[in-house]
Amino acid sequence: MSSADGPFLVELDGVVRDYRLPRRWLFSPPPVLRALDGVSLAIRPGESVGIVGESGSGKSTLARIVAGLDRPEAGRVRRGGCVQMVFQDPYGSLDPRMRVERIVGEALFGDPDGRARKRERCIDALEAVGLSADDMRKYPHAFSGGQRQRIAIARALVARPDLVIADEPVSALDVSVQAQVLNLMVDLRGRFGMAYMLISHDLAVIAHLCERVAVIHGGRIVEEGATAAVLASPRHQHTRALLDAVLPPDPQAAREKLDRARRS
Amino acid sequence: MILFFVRRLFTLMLTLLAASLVVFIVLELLPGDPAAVILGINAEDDTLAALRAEMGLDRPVHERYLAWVGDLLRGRLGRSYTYDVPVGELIAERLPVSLPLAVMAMGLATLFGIPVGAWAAARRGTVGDTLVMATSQLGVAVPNFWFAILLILLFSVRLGWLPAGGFAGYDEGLLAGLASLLMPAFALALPQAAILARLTRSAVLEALREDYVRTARAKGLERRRALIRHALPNALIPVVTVMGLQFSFLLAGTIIIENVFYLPGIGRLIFQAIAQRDLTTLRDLVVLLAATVVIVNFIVDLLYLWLDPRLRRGRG
Amino acid sequence: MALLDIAGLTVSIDGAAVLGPLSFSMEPGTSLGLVGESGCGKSMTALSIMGLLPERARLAGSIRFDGTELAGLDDRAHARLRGRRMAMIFQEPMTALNPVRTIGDQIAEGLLLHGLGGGDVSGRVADIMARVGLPPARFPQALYPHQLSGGQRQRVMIAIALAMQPALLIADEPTTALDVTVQLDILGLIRDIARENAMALLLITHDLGVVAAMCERTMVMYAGRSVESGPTRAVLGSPAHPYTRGLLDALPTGDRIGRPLRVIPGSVPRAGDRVDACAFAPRCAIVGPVCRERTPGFTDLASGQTVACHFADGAGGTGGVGRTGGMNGRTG
Amino acid sequence: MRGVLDRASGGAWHGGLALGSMLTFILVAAALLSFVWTPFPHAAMDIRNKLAPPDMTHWLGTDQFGRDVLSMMLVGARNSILVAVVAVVIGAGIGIPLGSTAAWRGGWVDELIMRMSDFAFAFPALLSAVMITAIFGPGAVNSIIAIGIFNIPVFARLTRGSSLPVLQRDMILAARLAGKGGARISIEHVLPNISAVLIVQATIQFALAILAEAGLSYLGLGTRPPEASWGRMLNEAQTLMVLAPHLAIFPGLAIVLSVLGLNLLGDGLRDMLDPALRHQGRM
Repeated sequence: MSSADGPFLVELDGVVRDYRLPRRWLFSPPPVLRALDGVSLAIRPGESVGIVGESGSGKSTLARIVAGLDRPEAGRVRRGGCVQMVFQDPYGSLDPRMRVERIVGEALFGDPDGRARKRERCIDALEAVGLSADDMRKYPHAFSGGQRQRIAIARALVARPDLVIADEPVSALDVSVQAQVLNLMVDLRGRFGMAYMLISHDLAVIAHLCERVAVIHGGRIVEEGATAAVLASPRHQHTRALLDAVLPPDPQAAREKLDRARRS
Repeated sequence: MILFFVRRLFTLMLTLLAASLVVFIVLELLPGDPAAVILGINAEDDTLAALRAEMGLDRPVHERYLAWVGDLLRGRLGRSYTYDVPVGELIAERLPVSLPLAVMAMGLATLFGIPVGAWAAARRGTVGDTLVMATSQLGVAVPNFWFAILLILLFSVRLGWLPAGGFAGYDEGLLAGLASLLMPAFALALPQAAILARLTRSAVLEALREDYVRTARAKGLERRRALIRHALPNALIPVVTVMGLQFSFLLAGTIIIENVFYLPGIGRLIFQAIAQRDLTTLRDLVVLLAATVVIVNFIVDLLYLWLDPRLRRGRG
Repeated sequence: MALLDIAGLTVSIDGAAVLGPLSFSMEPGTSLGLVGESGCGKSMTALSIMGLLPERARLAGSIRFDGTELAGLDDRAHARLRGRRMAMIFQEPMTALNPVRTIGDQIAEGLLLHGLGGGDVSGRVADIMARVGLPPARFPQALYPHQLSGGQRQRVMIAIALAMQPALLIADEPTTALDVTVQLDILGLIRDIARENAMALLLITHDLGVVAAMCERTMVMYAGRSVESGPTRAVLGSPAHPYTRGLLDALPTGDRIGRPLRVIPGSVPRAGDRVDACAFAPRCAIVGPVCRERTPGFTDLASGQTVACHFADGAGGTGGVGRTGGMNGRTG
Repeated sequence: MRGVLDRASGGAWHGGLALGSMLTFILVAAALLSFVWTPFPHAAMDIRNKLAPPDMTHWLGTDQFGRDVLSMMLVGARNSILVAVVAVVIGAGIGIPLGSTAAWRGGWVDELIMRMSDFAFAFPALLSAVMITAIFGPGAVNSIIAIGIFNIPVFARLTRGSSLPVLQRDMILAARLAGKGGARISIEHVLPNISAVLIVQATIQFALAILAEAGLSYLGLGTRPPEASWGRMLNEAQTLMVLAPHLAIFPGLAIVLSVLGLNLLGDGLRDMLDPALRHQGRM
């Protein structure tokens, strides 16, 4: 399950994805919403790339295309390795009718390993995210939001992925639990060496985990580069707007930001 | 918005076309030769053949179907075997019974069901609510024909206030005619009113959980006013859907109820057409009923537009 | 006299305590931020004041607003104050407006209800809409909510609240559901409107940056109680409670890339799991035996903070010189 | 106060569930009992004893042929259950796969299945049942088919409607990512999550099927003699209403109590299986 030929794990070239909306007149062509408009992006093995954008920017569509859950209208997608996902909502992403063992084991569907071996791998994955073998028999409702997100990460981990796509993995969690999950993600990368594609609206979260960031706006990548550089000297107007919108927990600085925004 | 209309009209046509096709094919499958039914078992072979030719039964199936649909579209209905009169006349004769019956039943169901359901929702958990819910639970469970029998036992047999059956006609005034439809309409309306009451109650309770009701209350509306002005208009959307479906149940119910009360209506006509294998009549009636249901559902769609601005697309 | 004075407020649902005991007060025209994570009782506090608690909830204690005791007030009397003297903006602009009524109608409703429109309700609505950034030329009153974006709907919500010029404006996570680039516009609008009309602002949020920008005073809540309150500058600048400190430390900031964040272990307790002890004890870094035996009282610090921690006196190195206050220590 | 809270939060339904289970149990027990014991053979006539009011020998009286009403009603219960069970099995067996397919595939498959069910709804169900029995002849088997066919769109629509929100959840993406196909995902993820709704609907359709069977038999299109049927008993009772009202009362009561029991059971199950519905109303 190592990365395939070429230096890139995933390579997107000029990817376009349209969604057809209901037509407004009987014979008029249906209006088209262009979710992705010529996106090119490449992720190397072991690299962490952040995708930042607001709702409707196309970031979730991008995630699905990279994961192979959706096909582009135009452009090329090359994938060389196992891709797994972690989702935003720790309640909707785990089937409430399944025990943890089946939930985590689902990612091994189609894997040639035997039953006992699969079970061992599930336990390993659960232990890697800080849960225990005892939790295998429980249902999701027995866990808190943060623990559920750990289960979701274990599910992604068990298939030994080369790339984990995390779509807003902490935005539904309590502030005090967010840091636990972010730390876990950093820790797992150190131990298993997989690449991350982290999707978020929160630049601070991305800055914490990713060395490279792409800013997506209106279906296009408007700025891309090393995270530190982009944060320090944003070039695109939208990146600046995103940075300006972050309010620091410091009354003086936060008020000045708000005042500036009111005047402009 | 216009698109919405056109689409609905299109599906409406398609449904009617499919309905006519199904009715035609199904009745084609019916064992027995209509000509033989008319002439009886002892008919000579050549008279049979002559009648078959006259009725067009010797033509290929698709030709007969097209001829029938063509006639229907021009408003020409067939001729009843058993009564030997045009089906149109039969219907015209019976409509003054069935139409007021259906309208009265639907009206009664609506006038009772919706206000009672909203009332119960407003008083959720009180004795009144529990009583309404228990009564409606019973109302849903009572077969309308049995309820009709009970009504006859009470009001005709015991009290002698209303006729036990039959239709007096409108010769002695509109009221006298409607009086003989009163019990049948009640019997038809009971289960529908019960269903509407339950549905309205749960739809209102559901709407009460919505954020906008809390917004309204935050503005200073009391519980009851928020219920009437904000929850109810939204709750009516699912209620209207069900009313459209109920109309079709109501039509079916008239077949039974008109039989219980010996009312000379469309429902009884259908029943007799089946019993007497009167194909032309049956075929035309079923398509007409299907058309009525489809048109009522179209009206329901129009009501949607009125109730739910989200369907009126576009700004302004 | 205080505009709002809450004393010993508790709320329970089906016998399980979900809020309190809680005490605080607000002067007219001031701003207070309620901060905390999910389930800590922020929204319950707002709904208690508004009289919009779920039917099954039971309220005890005292809420004095504008000289009127709200606890135990019947719905009719409470409704006369709601909208007129106190208004509320909710989190979800997509669901908080009635989908089948026009926005003009929904803004006017409160005016008509409280008899405030004067002769020209429609003109008044147009004025209010212009004030919240929905100019009549582009936003006719006949629009329906589904024809507006999330930010525009939140402006309508603000217009509804503003219409009757209440003395108290409660905003419950008003920008959480919005995009970050819209957030500043909406926050600024709320702040300016509260200032211009001398309204007291009670802002509920989980975002420390939002309180920092918006509120003079801050109250941090955990498991249904206040753990720390005081001037925002002091609470965020030199947090005295280990929970407040933990929240600030857990925020990912750009200057700590790659290094582990300091975490608060464990998770927020579920409502009803509360015991007579410090609720934060299981997750606390400086926990001692006393924390599991008694609920801490309030300690007033020289910096103006009031802290509910057994180790508030110097233990956290915040520099505040403490004196011990009573169980019912107030802030305000 | 505890009592008031209970009632407001659905406590009253537990009473409903108990009553519903009891009535349903009685219905099933009566049907089973009829296989091994009835007070009299249900088709045995005793002309000398005709139209007898309820007494110690004939607990519920006799009809115009002197047949024992109670015996006929016990056998009628068996008949009602049989018709209803098979009709619901037909409706659910075909409707649930259709609805699942429509929800999963979307597009024209969805459109086609839903238009077909619209179409089935456009025909008044009972009218169509009347037509089917008219064509294929009256009898229990034909009324089962007729009622079953009209259960199909009910289950198809319900399955589709409740599947769609489940399919929107991220757990479905996770399953697709693991390489699972539509049918497998429907069976493993979607159906278990909507089973509560389907079970509740099944009890309601069961009740409706009993009503429909009674209606058809009342019109003389359902179960044929000598099998006993509550609907036909009512038909025969109507002409004798003045002479022997008991003939009209008891079979009707049997229908009402059976349908009531099943509906209460359905409502109770819904409240029990769906915690979200337990606490209705925010105000």
